[in-house]
Amino acid sequence: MAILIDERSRVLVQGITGREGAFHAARMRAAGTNLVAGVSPGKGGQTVEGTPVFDAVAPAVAATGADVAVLFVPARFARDAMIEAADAGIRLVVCVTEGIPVRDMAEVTAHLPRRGALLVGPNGPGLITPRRCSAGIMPADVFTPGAVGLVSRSGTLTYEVVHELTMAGIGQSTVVGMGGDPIHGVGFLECLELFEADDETAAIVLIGEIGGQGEERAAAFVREHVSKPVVAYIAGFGAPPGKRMGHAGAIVEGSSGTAAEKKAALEAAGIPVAPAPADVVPLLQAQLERRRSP
Amino acid sequence: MAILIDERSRVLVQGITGREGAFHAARMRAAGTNLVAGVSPGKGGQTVEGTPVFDAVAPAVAATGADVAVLFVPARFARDAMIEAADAGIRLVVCVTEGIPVRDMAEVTAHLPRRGALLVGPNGPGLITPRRCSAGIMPADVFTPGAVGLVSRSGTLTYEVVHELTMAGIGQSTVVGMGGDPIHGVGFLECLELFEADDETAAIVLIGEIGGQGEERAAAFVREHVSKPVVAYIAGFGAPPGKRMGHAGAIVEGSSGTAAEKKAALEAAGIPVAPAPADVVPLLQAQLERRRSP
Amino acid sequence: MDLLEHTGKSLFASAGLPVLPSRVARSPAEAQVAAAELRLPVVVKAQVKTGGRGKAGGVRVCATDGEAAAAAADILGMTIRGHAVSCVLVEQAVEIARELYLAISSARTHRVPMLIFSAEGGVDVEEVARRNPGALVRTPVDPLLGLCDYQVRDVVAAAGLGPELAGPDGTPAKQALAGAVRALWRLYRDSDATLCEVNPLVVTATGELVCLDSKVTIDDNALFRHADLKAEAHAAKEDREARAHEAGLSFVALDGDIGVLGNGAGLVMSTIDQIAAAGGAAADFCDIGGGARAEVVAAALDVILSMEAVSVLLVSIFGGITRCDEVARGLVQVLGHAGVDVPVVVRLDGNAAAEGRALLADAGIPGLTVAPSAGEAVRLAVAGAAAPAGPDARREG
Amino acid sequence: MDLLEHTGKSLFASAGLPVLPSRVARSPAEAQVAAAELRLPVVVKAQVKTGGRGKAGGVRVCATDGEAAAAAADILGMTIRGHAVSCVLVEQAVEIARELYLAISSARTHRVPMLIFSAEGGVDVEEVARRNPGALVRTPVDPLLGLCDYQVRDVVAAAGLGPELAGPDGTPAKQALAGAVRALWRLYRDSDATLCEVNPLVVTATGELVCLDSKVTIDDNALFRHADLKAEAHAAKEDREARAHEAGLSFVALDGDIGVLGNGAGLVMSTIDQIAAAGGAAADFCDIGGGARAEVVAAALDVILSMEAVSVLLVSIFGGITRCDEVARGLVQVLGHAGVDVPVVVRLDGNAAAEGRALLADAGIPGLTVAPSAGEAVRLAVAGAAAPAGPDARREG
Repeated sequence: MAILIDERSRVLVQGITGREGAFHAARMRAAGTNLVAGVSPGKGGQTVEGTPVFDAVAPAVAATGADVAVLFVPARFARDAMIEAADAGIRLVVCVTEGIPVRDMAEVTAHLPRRGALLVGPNGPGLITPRRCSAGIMPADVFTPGAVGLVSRSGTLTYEVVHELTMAGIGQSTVVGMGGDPIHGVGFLECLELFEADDETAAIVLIGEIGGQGEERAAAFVREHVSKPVVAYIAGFGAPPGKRMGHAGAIVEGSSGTAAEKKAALEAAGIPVAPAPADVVPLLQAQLERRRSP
Repeated sequence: MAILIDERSRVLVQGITGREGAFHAARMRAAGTNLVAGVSPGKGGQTVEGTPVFDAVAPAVAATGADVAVLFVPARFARDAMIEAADAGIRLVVCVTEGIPVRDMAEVTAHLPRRGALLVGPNGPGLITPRRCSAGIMPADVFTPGAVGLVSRSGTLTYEVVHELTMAGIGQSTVVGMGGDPIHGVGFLECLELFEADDETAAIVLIGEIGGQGEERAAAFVREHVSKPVVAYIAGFGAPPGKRMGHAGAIVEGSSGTAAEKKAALEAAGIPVAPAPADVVPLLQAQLERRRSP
Repeated sequence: MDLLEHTGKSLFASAGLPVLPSRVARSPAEAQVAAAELRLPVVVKAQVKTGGRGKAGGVRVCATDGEAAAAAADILGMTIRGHAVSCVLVEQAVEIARELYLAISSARTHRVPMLIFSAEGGVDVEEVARRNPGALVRTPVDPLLGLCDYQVRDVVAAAGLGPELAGPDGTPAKQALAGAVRALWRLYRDSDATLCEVNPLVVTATGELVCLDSKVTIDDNALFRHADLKAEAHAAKEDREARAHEAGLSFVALDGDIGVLGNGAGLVMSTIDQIAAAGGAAADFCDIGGGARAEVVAAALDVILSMEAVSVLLVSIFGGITRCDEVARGLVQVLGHAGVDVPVVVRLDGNAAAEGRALLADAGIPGLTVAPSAGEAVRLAVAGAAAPAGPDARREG
Repeated sequence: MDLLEHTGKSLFASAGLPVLPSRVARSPAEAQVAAAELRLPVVVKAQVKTGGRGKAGGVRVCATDGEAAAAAADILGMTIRGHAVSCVLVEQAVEIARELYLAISSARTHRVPMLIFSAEGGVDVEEVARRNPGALVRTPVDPLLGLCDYQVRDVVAAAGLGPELAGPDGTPAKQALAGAVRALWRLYRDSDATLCEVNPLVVTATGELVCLDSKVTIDDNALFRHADLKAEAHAAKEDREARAHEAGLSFVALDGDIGVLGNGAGLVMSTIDQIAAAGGAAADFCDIGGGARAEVVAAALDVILSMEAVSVLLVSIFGGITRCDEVARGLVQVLGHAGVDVPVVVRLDGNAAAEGRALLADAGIPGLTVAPSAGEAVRLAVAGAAAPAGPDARREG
């Protein structure tokens, strides 16, 4: 049944009357998403291409049963919008916004579990279960339904890898872009656990990059808890220490968080690491092959 | 196995070098409690009647495996002490302190669930599982082991009712004094649920008083979820509206929270309400009798 | 602790909430000076900690300073619902275009502060909830997060203030309302309030937002954080309650004639209930607390016996932490001396009850009876109150 | 954004943290005046956003104002680890009795700020953790609760300051330390810092607690809340980075000769890695972000081509949100004009890739090659960089 979202998800867009919000709401609907509501303070009562707009999240949830919220809200208002969604009973909050202050994200990630809400993002493309639901800004036409679960810290690298998978006839169950910020919601561990438990997922791809210890912890988790084949790709071998490489979280601090360390940790856990994005495909095929003929 | 505490509970006393703390630590130990540690900032390394004293809760938990903390800490320091206990991994925090500011309690009761900690109190006598563990200030010699679970908003009324039970040969599984403050930890509902699930508890006594809606909600809960016989006593029929009767939470606000309302709600749920504390015994005996001979 | 309107309003002003220029006056002359200093007309308002002052004639609009003096003369010295008026607030009057309601209150069932707003002020909030739910906002404020912007937006949306509505300085009324909600929350939190109510919060004919009244209750338990309000707290207590509080007692005066003293709020309430069930009436609620010493018992007796209505005293102790012998010592200390002419019924059970009973027997206090049980003690006390007070009656009791 | 020591210290002072009297000087003359105004001796310190200034000779103790001028003359104009020294801090000197370490830092793995204290200052915290764990406190600060008193007590206990230790004003050093920890937390939170470090925090010979150095990093994303720090943020950026930032680009200069431009941080990092794997070296990291318009592409080219080392340009786009035809338009806009003399390799895939490739083919830009895949693009760029730059090499590439 894929992970986190599927055709039963009832999606709400916060900031739907904005340029970005309206654009991506239309794209999500086109990608098969059950888009039930929009929220824009002061615009309640309007509709955007048939989707009813509400002044606030709580009345939108009450009226439409929305359980997933996708935010297209400027960075300085994102904290409030995420808290509003969680307080209104939204189960999964997806935030694509880049540049949210660290303090705001610390408060949000401390608060959301109190309401039982999960977060995907911020500073990422959201997530997609191909043809069934897209919650975010992933280009749906690159994706195709199938049995590979993918979780990634990078948007474009995800599209690139998925493009290769699709070209090779390998479809995806759910693809999660966890976002490039140091403080984020759902990460490698949560997705690995969900993919491992998901009947529709047969293999898993991790896309990592420099910074933090997420890949190392993912490697340890795979060793202990994951029976399905896992393949990885890591970016940032050439990144100089102390420089943020585009993503706020993509930084080698001191000698910690390097791509080489991550690669070593993954390989030590038996996870092959592709030298280039396109190499994920043969590695994955080899892994699946090996499983099929023991 | 009683509820919340038993002989396996490892109890720590915060404020053990104070007058109150030392006195009640000794009484708890005499009541069969496995008292493993004390905490008093600046007094680490001392012992109080053989109990090791630590500067802070975290090292005490690390060294002794304490899982229950009983606080003897002045009201203005109670917020910090409860948070410290929960942050250190204490499972059950018992606070007898009276007069803690409402804002502090709002913060504490919002925070403790984030650490998975339960609170008993404040402004109450704590709880006791007779002969096995006493976490608080209940006079242990009034209690005797048995099969009646009791939860109460009043300390002395509890002793009075338990005294009658004990005199009548009816022992207690666990007795919980939830405290007289409007914002408190474990209440009627939590105890009812635990008593219902507890093999050692055969019947339940509720002792309520004016103020709030706890008794009304307890009545509704009993109707839905409790199969064991329940008997109640309510104090405060003669309390004038708008006056706090000793406990911060014991106040009839407008026409809400009266004893008459609570009695009606309990009786409507099939729970007999005793006219005086001593009458709890015959009511309980009648209930148990009826169950025995259907 | 409830604050008077003018104290609440000075807190409002410090917190950035819009209030009108005003002066406190304790005499007609002061009221006249105040009115002359303000822009006329003014409103003269009784400062009492109770509602209903308008109906009682405690609020008057005055067109001249002379009228203000006359109004103050009338109002000062009034007693409204039992509260003597010792000062008035002289406040500049405004023309009201709309009345709103705004409050933050500690909500017991939610364990958190509740923000309440109604686009219809001056009426019952429950009624608005029924009749026009869109005009009402009731939203809990998370104690760890504080007030969130989305909650402020909910209030502003419910208010339905048009974008054209703006004060003389050009501040849109919507924005002023958002600011007021935030300011009220800060005040509530920073002053450890359990209630901050603005009723009515008005939009004036010129588009300004103004707090016309203030009702603020401060958490007594938090006064250690508010040295500035502590003095007021002390002044606010009535004399007998202040004495009781000083001695560490919980004390509430009631209407009957049986003085009641016990340990534990529940036990004392229960005793009062049993007195009523037996046909009597308690004169007070007095809880000496857990582990009280002889001096506290003596202080409690002192307070109770100072009430003229008391015709019999019932002492009911169940010793848990409290030692019954300590209580007995306190009883002997006060009752052993002259001047106590009411019969006393004592019930001692629990911790050191035997020792306590022995002490009382040894003291041989005339008019003091030791009852064998709580129920019997109540019966004796009610009988004693009903009987004419006299040496014989006492001994029989 | 890292702050210079003196800016951090003025924040410290406003937050109530103890700092020594000091003056900023931008010339030897200013340093002399500053030293004369302060109590001698003074310390003259290079103001640079890097460590190791002591070893580099950037810190000097001066007994007279003349010495201070001479020290400033030496230090101003130094370059320490690539950072030019444009000002010095002249600060009153103190006699140090003990050195401590205190910091609050955003701890990624905990998603919350981490309070770090070591009773041994000036040394590596990890080493203290191994050698003397009792001297080290590392405790996460809950973002919703804030710093708790028990955490402050942990720090004070670890410091092991005797009760006899007190400053000239009688403030016990323990109490001063507790105050400093609370003040540092308030500063961290209120200024949206991601790092507030005091190393060393010293106890002076007279028992006073003083912050001898300051290291403060402010969250760039939160600068909208800190108008006062915004100007500094702007001044702090190097010229090229500032231009890139202004245009909405993420840009980092690297050591190689292959200019890289792509959409998405991961994709660009991946491209750089693949260049290295193929034996080349990237000259930069440049991410035009998602959905970039032609103008942004043009601005990015502008920045990259201004770097002298660039001998070939590799553009790698995978169009998700980004439209490849928009990127192609930007390329044509800049490269279609004169003055660009490096070969360019372009890879376009995904959203509107065919349209983009067609646009490039139509433009017929000399020296521009469209590669059929990402891997091939990297191969071509590395080959192009290795080959001598010339018209023939370009056409072959």
